[in-house]
Amino acid sequence: MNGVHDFGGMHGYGEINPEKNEPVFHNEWEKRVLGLFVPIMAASGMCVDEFRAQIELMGASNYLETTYYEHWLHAFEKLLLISGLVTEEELRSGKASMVDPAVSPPVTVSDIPVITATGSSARRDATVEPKFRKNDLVLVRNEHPTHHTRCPRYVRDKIGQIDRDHGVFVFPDTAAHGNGEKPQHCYSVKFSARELWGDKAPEGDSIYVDLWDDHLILG
Amino acid sequence: MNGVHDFGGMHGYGEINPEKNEPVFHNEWEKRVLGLFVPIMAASGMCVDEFRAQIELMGASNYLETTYYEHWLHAFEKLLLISGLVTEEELRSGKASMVDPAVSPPVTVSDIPVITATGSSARRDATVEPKFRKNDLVLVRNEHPTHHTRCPRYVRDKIGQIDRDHGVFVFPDTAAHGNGEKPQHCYSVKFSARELWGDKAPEGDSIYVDLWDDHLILG
Amino acid sequence: MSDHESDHEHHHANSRPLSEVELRVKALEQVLTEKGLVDPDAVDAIIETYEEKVGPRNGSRVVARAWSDPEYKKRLLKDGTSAIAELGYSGIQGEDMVVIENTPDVHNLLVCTLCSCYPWPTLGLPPVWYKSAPYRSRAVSEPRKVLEEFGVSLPTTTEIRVWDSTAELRYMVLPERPSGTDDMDEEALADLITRDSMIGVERLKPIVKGAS
Amino acid sequence: MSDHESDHEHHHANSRPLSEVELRVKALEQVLTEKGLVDPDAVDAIIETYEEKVGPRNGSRVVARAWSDPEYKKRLLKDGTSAIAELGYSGIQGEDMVVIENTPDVHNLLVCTLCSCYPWPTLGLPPVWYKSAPYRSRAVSEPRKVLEEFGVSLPTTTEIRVWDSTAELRYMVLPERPSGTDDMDEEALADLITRDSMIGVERLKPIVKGAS
Repeated sequence: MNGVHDFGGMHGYGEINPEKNEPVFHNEWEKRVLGLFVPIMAASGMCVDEFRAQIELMGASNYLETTYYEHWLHAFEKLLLISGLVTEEELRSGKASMVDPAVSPPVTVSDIPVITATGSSARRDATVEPKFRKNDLVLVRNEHPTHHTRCPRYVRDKIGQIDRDHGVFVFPDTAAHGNGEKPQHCYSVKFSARELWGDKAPEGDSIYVDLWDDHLILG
Repeated sequence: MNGVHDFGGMHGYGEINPEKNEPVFHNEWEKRVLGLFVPIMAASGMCVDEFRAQIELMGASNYLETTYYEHWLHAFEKLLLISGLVTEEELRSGKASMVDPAVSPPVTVSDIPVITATGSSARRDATVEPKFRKNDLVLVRNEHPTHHTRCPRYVRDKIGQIDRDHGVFVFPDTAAHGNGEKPQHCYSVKFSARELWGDKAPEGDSIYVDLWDDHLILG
Repeated sequence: MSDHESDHEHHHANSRPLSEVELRVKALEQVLTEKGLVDPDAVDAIIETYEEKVGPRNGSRVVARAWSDPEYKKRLLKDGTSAIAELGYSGIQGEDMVVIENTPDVHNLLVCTLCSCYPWPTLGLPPVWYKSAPYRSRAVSEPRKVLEEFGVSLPTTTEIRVWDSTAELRYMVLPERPSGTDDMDEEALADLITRDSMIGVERLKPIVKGAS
Repeated sequence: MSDHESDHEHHHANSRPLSEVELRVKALEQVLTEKGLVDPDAVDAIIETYEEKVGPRNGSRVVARAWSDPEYKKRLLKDGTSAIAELGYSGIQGEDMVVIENTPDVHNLLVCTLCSCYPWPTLGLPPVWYKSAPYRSRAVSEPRKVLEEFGVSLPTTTEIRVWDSTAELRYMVLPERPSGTDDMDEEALADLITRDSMIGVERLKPIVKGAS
C-alpha cells in the first residue's frame, strides 16, 4: 500500500538528532513489548509480514505520532484479535475471560537461547528458477497495490540493475495476507541516484533495494 | 516538497463519507477564518503560493490531524509573523503591543463586492513563447524539490500529452518563495491511467494535471 | 456540541480541543483589528457573501443556460471565464474557469490532490469530503471506486477523465442534460442541477413523466 | 520522568500520555499469561538477551577479525551469515546477513525506509534515530546531507551506496581499517569500532601515535 510508512524520499520530517549515549530502552514498557514479540508470534502463528502489514494499517497520523514499540504493541493486539486468542474486552480489562484448553505450551526460558540464536529465516529451499541474472537491467513494475508490499514507491517504474541474487525467499506481498509464501528469487537491485531522484543527484551515487521476481520485468 | 499533503494515489485514508445536508460552516470560528483571508492577504502582501507553502510546512501529523480552516489559520499566523506585522506574543495574548503607523488602510465593507467578484488572477499578459503545442508528448521532469511545487509526485517521470495551453501564468514553484513570478505557459497535460497506475488501471481512463513549462520536457 | 460537529473533518478522535482554535482565531482577529489591519465589518461582509450569496445555485444557472442556449454552451466550453461572467459570476477562486462537458461516452470528475482548489463563484465553498484525505488521495488513482461510493456505477466503455486542479484554473463539469426535460425552462432545469453533478460525483437521473 | 524521556521518539508534543500505553502493555501481558500463552520469565529472558548480551560489540568483533584475518574477510564478504556465525552471532533479525565493504572510493550506508530492519545479532537493537522518519525518509534521497549531519563530509569522488533493507537480508558495513592501527590486536581493534561505523554514518578516524 502507498502509505505514510513508505518514507523513502519524503520531505518535511526535519533533522535526525541522534541521542548521545542512548540507552537500549527508554522505558520499562518498551522492554516488555520487545520481550513479547517471540512468545506472541509463536502463540499466534503469525509471520513477520502479517505483523508489518498491521503496522501499516494503523492510520497515517496514528503511525506518525507513535513510537516504534507502540507500533509493535498495536500489531500484537491486532494479530491476537484476528487469531481469536484474545477479545477486545480482555485487552481492555487485562483479565482473561476464558482459558482455551487447546493452546500449545508457551515459549519458556529454556527455549530463549535457541530461539534468539536461530530466528526464523525467510529463505526457502524450494528450487525456483531465477528470472534474472547479475547485471541484467530490470524495470520495477508500476504497481500500486492496496495490500502490503515490500516494493517501496520510490523505485516503481524505475530501471535498475541486478547486483546480486540472494536466493529464494518468501514473498511478503502474498505471505502478509495469508496468500501463500510464493517462494521466489530476491535480488539486490542497484539504482543510480539520478534514475530515482533526477539530474541534481550526484552522478556516481546509487541506492540498492531488495526486490523479488514478481516486482520486476526485464528492462 | 514531497510532503503528506501530496495525497494523489495514497492509500489508507479510508472511505469518503459525504455529510448529508452539510452546512457551509460547522463553527463560528470557521467563518471568521474564511472572512480573514482577503484582509490578511491584502495586509501582508503575500500571495496564495506563499500561503500554500506555509500549509505544507505544518508538519505531517499536524497537517493530517487538523481541518482545512485550521490549515488556513496556521498559514495566516506564519505569514503575519514572517511579514513582521504581528509577534508571537501578540498572537498569544490577543493584544497589540504596538500599532505600526505606516500600514495601509484595511479592506473595508465597501471593497468586498469588488474584491470577491474580481479576485486576483494568476494569468499574466507577458509575451512568453510556449515550449509545447497541443498533442505534444511531454515527460514530466523527475524533480524532487524541497520547496513548494505544484507538480504532484504521482506524475513525475511520467509521459503525458498536452491537451490544451491555458496561456501564461505565474509559476508557483518560484513565487511561493519570493523568487519571482517567472510567468510561463501552463498546460493541461493528459496522462493515461495506465501510465500513472500500471496495467491494472482501466484502459481508456485518464487524468488531466495542470503543469508549467518548467515541469516538462519533450517526451 | 459544535465541537462534536467539527469532527467531520477529523480523521482521529484525539484531535485538539476546538476551544484552543477558537482562542487563536479570536486573538488573531483582535490583534489585527487593533492594529488597523483588519476591519471586522469587512470580515462579516465576506462571510455573508459566501454563506448566503455565492453557492452551487450559480453553477446550476450556468448549466441550465448552456442546456437551453447552444450558442451560450459553445462560448462556455471555449472560454468558461467570460461565459460565466455573462451571468454575473466571477472572482475569487474562479478567476480563470474551464468548463468540461460530460457526454454519453465521457464522464469528468474534479479533484485537487495538493490542497482543495474549487470553483467558488459557481459552486460556493467546497464541502468537507472534497477537502478530505480520502477523496483527494483516491480520486486520481481509483475514480471508479470513488464514484461507486457516491452511487455512480459507470460501464468500462465510459471514459473517465479526472481533472486535478494543480494550477489556478478552476474546473466545472457541465453535466449531461437528462432525458425527459425537453419542455423545461431554465429555472426548472436549474432546480434539477446539483452541486455534486458539477463536481462529477453524480449523474443526473432522467425525468420520468408522471413520477412524483 | 520516564514519560519525558520517551519523547525522543515523538515528533510532536501532543502525543498520548504514556500511562495509557503502559496500561495496554500490562493488560496484554497479563491476559496472555493467564491464558498460558506467555511465560513472563521467558519475556524477561529475551529482554536480558537484548539489553545485556547482544549489542554492537558483536559486530565490532566481526570487523576486527576481518581486519586481522584476510581469509576470514573473504568468507565474510562472500557469505556473511556463516562467517558471522563462526564467531557465535546468529539468529533473530540476522538470519541472512550481507556484509558490504567500505573502501577509499566507496562508502556504504544502511537504512530501512519501510520499517526499521536492522542486524540485531551483530549491532543489537536499533537506536531511535535509525527508526525515525527523518532518517528513513532522507537516507535514500539525500545521503550526503544525512552524512553531514553526522559529521561525515565525503568528496564527490567517493561513491555512496545506500542499502535499503526491504527484504529479510540484514546488512552490515565493514568499515575501512584506519591508518595507525597496524600493530593492534583484535581486541584493541574491536575497541575502535563503533556501531555508527557499521551502519555507515561514521568514518573511523586514523590513529595518531602519541595522541592521548
